[in-house]
Amino acid sequence: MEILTTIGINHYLTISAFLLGFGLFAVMTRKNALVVLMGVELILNAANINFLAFSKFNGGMQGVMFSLFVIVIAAAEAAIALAIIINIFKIFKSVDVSSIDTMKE
Amino acid sequence: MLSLIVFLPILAGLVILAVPSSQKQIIRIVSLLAAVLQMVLAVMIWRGYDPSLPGITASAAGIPQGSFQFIERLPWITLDLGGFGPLNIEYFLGVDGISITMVILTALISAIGVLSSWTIQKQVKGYFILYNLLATAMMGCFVALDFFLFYVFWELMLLPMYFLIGIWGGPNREYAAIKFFLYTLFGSVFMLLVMIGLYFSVLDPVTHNHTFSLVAMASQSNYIKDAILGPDNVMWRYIAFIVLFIGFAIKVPMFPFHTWLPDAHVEAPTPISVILAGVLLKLGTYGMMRINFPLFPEVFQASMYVIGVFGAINIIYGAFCALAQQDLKKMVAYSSISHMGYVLLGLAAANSEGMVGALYQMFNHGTITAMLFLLVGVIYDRAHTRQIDKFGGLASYMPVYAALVTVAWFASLGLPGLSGFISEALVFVGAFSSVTTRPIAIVSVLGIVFGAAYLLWSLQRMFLGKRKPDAAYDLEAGPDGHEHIHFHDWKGKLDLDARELTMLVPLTVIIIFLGIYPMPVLGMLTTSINKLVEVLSPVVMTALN
Amino acid sequence: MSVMALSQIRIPLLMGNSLNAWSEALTGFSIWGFPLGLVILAAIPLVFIALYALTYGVYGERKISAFMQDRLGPMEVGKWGILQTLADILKLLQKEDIVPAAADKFLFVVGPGILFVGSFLAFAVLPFSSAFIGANLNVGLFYAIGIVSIEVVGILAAGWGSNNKWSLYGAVRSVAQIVSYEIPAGIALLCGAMMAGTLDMQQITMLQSGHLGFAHFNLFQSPIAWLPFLIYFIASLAEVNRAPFDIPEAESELVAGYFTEYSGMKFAVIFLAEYGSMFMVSAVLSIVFLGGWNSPLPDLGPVSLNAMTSGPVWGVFWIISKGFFFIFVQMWLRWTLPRLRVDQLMYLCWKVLTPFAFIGFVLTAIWEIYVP
Amino acid sequence: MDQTLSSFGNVFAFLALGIVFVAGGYLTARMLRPSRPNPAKNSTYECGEEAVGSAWVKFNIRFYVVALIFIIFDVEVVFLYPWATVFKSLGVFALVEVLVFAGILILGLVYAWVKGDLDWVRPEPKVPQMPVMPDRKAEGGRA
Amino acid sequence: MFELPSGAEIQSVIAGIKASVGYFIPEIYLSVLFMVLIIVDLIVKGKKNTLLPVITITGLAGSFFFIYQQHAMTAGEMFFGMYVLDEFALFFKYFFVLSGILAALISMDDEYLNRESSGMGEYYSLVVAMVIGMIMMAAATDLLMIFLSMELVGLTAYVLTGYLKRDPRSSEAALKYLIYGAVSTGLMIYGFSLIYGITGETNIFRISEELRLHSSDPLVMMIATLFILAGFGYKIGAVPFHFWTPDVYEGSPTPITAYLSIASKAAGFAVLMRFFLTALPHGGAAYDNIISNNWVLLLIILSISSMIYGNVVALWQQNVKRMLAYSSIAHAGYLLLGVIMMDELGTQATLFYLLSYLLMNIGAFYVVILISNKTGSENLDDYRGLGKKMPLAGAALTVFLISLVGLPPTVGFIGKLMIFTAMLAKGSIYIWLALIGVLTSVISLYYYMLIPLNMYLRESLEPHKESLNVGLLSRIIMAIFMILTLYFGLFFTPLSDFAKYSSALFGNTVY
Repeated sequence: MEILTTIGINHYLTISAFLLGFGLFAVMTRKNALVVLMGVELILNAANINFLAFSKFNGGMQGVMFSLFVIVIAAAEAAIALAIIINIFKIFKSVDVSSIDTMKE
Repeated sequence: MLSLIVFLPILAGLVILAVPSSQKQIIRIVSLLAAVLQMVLAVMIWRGYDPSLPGITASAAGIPQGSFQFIERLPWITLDLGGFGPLNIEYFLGVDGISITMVILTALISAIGVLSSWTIQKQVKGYFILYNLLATAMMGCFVALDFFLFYVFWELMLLPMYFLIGIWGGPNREYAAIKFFLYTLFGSVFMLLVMIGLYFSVLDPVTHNHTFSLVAMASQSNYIKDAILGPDNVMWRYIAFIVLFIGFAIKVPMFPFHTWLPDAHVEAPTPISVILAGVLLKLGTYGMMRINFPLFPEVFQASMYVIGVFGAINIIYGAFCALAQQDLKKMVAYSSISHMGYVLLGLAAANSEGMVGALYQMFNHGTITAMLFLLVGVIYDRAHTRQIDKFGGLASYMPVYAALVTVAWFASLGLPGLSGFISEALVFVGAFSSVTTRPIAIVSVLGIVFGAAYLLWSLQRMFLGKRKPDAAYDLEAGPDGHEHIHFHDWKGKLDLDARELTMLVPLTVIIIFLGIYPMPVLGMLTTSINKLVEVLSPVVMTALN
Repeated sequence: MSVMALSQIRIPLLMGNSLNAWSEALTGFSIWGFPLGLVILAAIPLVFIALYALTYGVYGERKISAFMQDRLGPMEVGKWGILQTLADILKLLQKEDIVPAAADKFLFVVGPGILFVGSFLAFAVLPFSSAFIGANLNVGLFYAIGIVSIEVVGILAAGWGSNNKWSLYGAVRSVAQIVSYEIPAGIALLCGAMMAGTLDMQQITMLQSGHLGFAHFNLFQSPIAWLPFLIYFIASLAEVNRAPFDIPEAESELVAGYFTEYSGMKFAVIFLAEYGSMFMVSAVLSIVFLGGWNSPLPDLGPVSLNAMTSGPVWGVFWIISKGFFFIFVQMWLRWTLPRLRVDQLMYLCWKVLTPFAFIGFVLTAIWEIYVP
Repeated sequence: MDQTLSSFGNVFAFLALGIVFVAGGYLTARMLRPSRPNPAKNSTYECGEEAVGSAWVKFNIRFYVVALIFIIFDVEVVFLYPWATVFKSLGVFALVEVLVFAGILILGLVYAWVKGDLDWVRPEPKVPQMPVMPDRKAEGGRA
Repeated sequence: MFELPSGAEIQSVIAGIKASVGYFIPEIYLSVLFMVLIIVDLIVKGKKNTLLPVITITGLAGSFFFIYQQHAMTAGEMFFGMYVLDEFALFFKYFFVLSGILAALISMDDEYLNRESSGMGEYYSLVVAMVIGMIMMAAATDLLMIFLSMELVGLTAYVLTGYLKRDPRSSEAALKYLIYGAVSTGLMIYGFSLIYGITGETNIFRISEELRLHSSDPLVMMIATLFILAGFGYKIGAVPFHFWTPDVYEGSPTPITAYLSIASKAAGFAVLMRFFLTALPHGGAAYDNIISNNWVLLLIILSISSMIYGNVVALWQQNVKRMLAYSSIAHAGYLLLGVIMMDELGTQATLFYLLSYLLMNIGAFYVVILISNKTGSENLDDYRGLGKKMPLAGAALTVFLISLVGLPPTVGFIGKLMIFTAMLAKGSIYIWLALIGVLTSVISLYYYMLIPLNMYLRESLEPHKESLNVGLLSRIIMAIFMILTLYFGLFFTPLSDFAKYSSALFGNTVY
């Protein structure tokens, strides 16, 4: 159990940076709209980890509050995203972002 | 008075707006009335003008509006800019010798333009509204003494011009219109920056606020030393001068920026060509004389030679191009470029003779070129072509027309006894007497030769000799046994009709009269020009510094 | 050191009366750096689930069902069929584990695991006694509500992974049902939390102890508490897919729903998870509204029944009894009420339970403010 | 040791043990059980019929709608939990605030209700009808 | 760690909240309006195509009363530094309510929108919700509040964008808007978390204090600023965060396009200005050290690339809405110029520009709506000959476009003038930036003039069509927009004074 207590802020930040990287990777390379949204969730969670870690190490509750709200907003965003994607699927029969491109560049 | 003369056309435009578009004749008459009234006002201003007052800058006594006349000065917009004090934009009108010449020219050409517009059949209402807007903007530019106001009028010209070319123009009108618009806007946006820069550099001598007043700006003593365009900031003053000059040069148009002009002229309907050549081009040189040079005299001193060279290039290049044209209107357009070169050359001379010549050339070029374009329009109306080689032997069938063409052509090439001669002569006198421009002047004389060449050649090809086999008209025997020419779609009078004569004869008279007795115009402007020369001279500048 | 630790642990196990004495002793106990105490701590609920599911769950349910339907139930294996569960275990262990060719292997295998772990994790915050709780979280109730939702993932994984139409229908129905009923359930539990003013499970329980026994229970503290109590009970039935809300696994329609394709050990795991959940929701209901490990018996004058039936060991008894009681009710309902149709199910959730839960919430809030 | 962390450490122990238990169960079963797969056995179960196509098909959109509504409500309910622990000490002010909050939430429910997003498709009861067979004779004659 | 505050503390907190509520009345009023709209939509059956917008417009107009009353209140923090009431916020309150009214007004005239079968109840309530969100964006002084209000705006905007559910373009626009929005907001939150880590605060005043008192790792600050800029830049539609703009603007219902291009952008600017001018201290000239907390340099890069990219790419657009989308990118660049100045004058210029942009862009989109109602197309080629068929619309659109170019005597010119005045007031250091500004506006002339070019200079492809008349009300609205655009181009003192008054930013550290 000792290792749990010796974890410093850098551990958290590293994980959050990795999450951010994975999220960005998913956002940039994936074509499925749902996967892209999952990538966004990863980014948000990266930020959440940051907030909680900083809150723990800096003291103060703002970070905790912030991450709570981020979670909530992420849920709301996911709800709207799902609604839009369902609608997209009804129209285009696909959730592939790259194939949904009726408007010319 | 000046407000009236400026806003009279736009009032007419508002009246037209209320007239139903089917009443074409009423619309035309309203416009004509406005134009005639404007001319009357111009004459009244001319009569009331005191030629002994110089204008140009504030007088030594520190009167903020200097010796300008017919002053109208009202606070227009006051903005609080925090640490920079209030931004005062004034409604500031006034005339001096330079502007009054142009005011008269503008009134004259506007009126003739209305007459010439009688043949416009398409969307008459819209046409005259735009035309009147244009007339207001032009007049406003010449009398505005607040830079901001000047800029507003300056930009206001673009849009009506764009539509007038674009809607009522020839087959390639879209291209010409947008080209005109882009070129002139390109020039004027820099003016905007310079204007703001000047605003921050100049203090009104009376109120000690920043000001847009051109009169205050013309006195170097009003500049803040270390401001962005203050005397200490030499680099930016040079840059400002150059970009301003480019802005005006595009309008002139000066050599590398001239390419919009032939396109615009060729595509524009006749009255618009008349306005364009008669007034709009003058705005470029007027801007130089009013703003560019007096505000940056030391830069002007340094760049006189360059300006002169560009003037010479304009003269020779324009003449060369004119020589190569098959299209009569294009030839006239290039001749405009050539003639505006004389103005530049005169300005570059920076002495009284040169400057007076330049301003007088502006006036004369206005009348002469207007006449040229009108004459081109006359033949185009009849033949629907302007190709020089589609004509031949016109003189014997249209004698009056041929006579007027001859007068105009000769005035254009500067035949003594016609007004063009005097201004060109003055320009050359000035250019020769200035050390800087003497070599340029020598080269420029070539331009006269080329000018004579293209004008005489076209005269000979169109009016002398016999009908060419592929001409734009047929010969047919008239009832009196004489041969007549017959234009294919032309139902009107073969030679000039009354309306055309009403336009052309006054111009002819003016050209001849001013060729013989130029004093009515010269007398009006010499005092101001002398003052301008004084402002621009290095002696005064060193004294100030 | 290890010997010392062992000796230390013995005393509180028998004697300790202070809060969480047992579990804290276990937490601190480790051998050569390995937190054996923690493992034991976690193993106790695990063993409990296994034992209860096999005895009361399998055997008991069959027998209860049989009694209700006036039949005998298992009778073959041993006296009164008492060894039936053993036979079942042996059968499940050695039965061939079929993975359908069309299935998504990974999800198919992982699904039951998630299901079970989700259910089991909730046991971490159930206070089995004043002296024993797996993890004394200050957000225990919240945690319990949250962690159960992981089961949804397991169900979906199992249903989707099977690539069987029945399974998928069952899984999707089940998920829709579980998530829908989580709203009224959550709000109903919220009412309990409001009455207690804390989310700590031990605290909630302790606040309901007193000499008057059941009278201190939240359910009897305010007349309004009955509303959330009933709502949570109904919703909890739906959350664990018990009748009358068992359409996800309706045998006659969907052939066991999301676990149609499962057999052998994987089936056993699902089965354990289901029974674990059943106990879990019953325990939560007991803790929030019925005093958890508190004795319901009141002190009757000089006869201090309450004091006599209180204590860590009694606590274990009480909470398990209460849990089992509700499981019994669940079994009872199974044979009493017909299965609801999907539209009725949703109607009940969204248009009856949720509005009433909100009403209960508002009334509770007002009650708690104005009636101290 | 940090109190909070240690509590969650216990949870972690539960998690670990749960996984070990499941994995161990699988392993034990694998050692004990027979493994004799054949294609018929491994086919998808569809009550004895041949399975047609994959089960991974599109689903009734209502399930998604339920999910959407759930997300919103569940998340909002989350906000009420911290409030529930302290509202007694905050008094009437907190009550008013939460009533506003709940009011908006209830408005959302009403909205979904009125817009029909809470309605599930009711199965139309199929009333058995007596088949009218005027051509019975003709059929019979053909048969 | 998680200790409850004592009773006295709680009482003081409650007292603070109660005191703050008094300064929060317009927002509360609008929230009530939002709910009223939903309830009306739920209760009233049948045709609601006029009732709802009328309620929306009158309701929004009613909020002016409450906003006006706030002038008498002193500037200060509310809700423990979450929120602030200052002249800057007041400006945007007026701005957003006005833009909401205009959006509702022009929505009434959009036939596509009114054909939407699912009704317009949500539509107008979402417009109101967006107004609330944007108002809060402009007044938020805490990272949390900024985030929440931005999300409120974003989420409603996604729905509004995809409001035409059967139109593939609308849905596609919504999806793209959503994805880009979610990603950039995610990045912004990450940036916020870094700022929070550096300073331990989420209140922008205290962040600024912390940053001034303690040195911070410049690299981390730079990364944080970049991430945050991603979120703000997305809202204002500046390059390189602009990718959503063309598709979203083209696909959305046109009133929403107008609304997004103006109000959402303005809200982005409000929050961007408040954040950068208040929270981040700025040291010295723009060129010091690239890896330092040099957000001005970042903004300069954003501004230049927006001006150039937006104007250049707009050149070859065939769809008018798409063209206006690219032009709005360019306008974001011009607006950023004012922010870069970091002084009162720059702020004033930006605010003025926003006002002028509101007027001319709403006007332009309104005419586009009217035209597409009649012709069913937003294609440039279908604008041919419209000048004759719809004379007033043609004239009005021309005026708006001229204003968008920035030519006198229109309000757009004054906007540009103010921006450039602010730049040159700084002396010569920003002249090159101003040069890029004016040169790109010359480019913009070309594509803007393509529309009048098609309307007037080209003959219609179907010459036989009769003149297309729009309703009297539409014509009046159009004429009012046009006249205002011209009027404020000549007499702009009131607008400019208002902008000046509003440039007072509570607790800003930059000027």
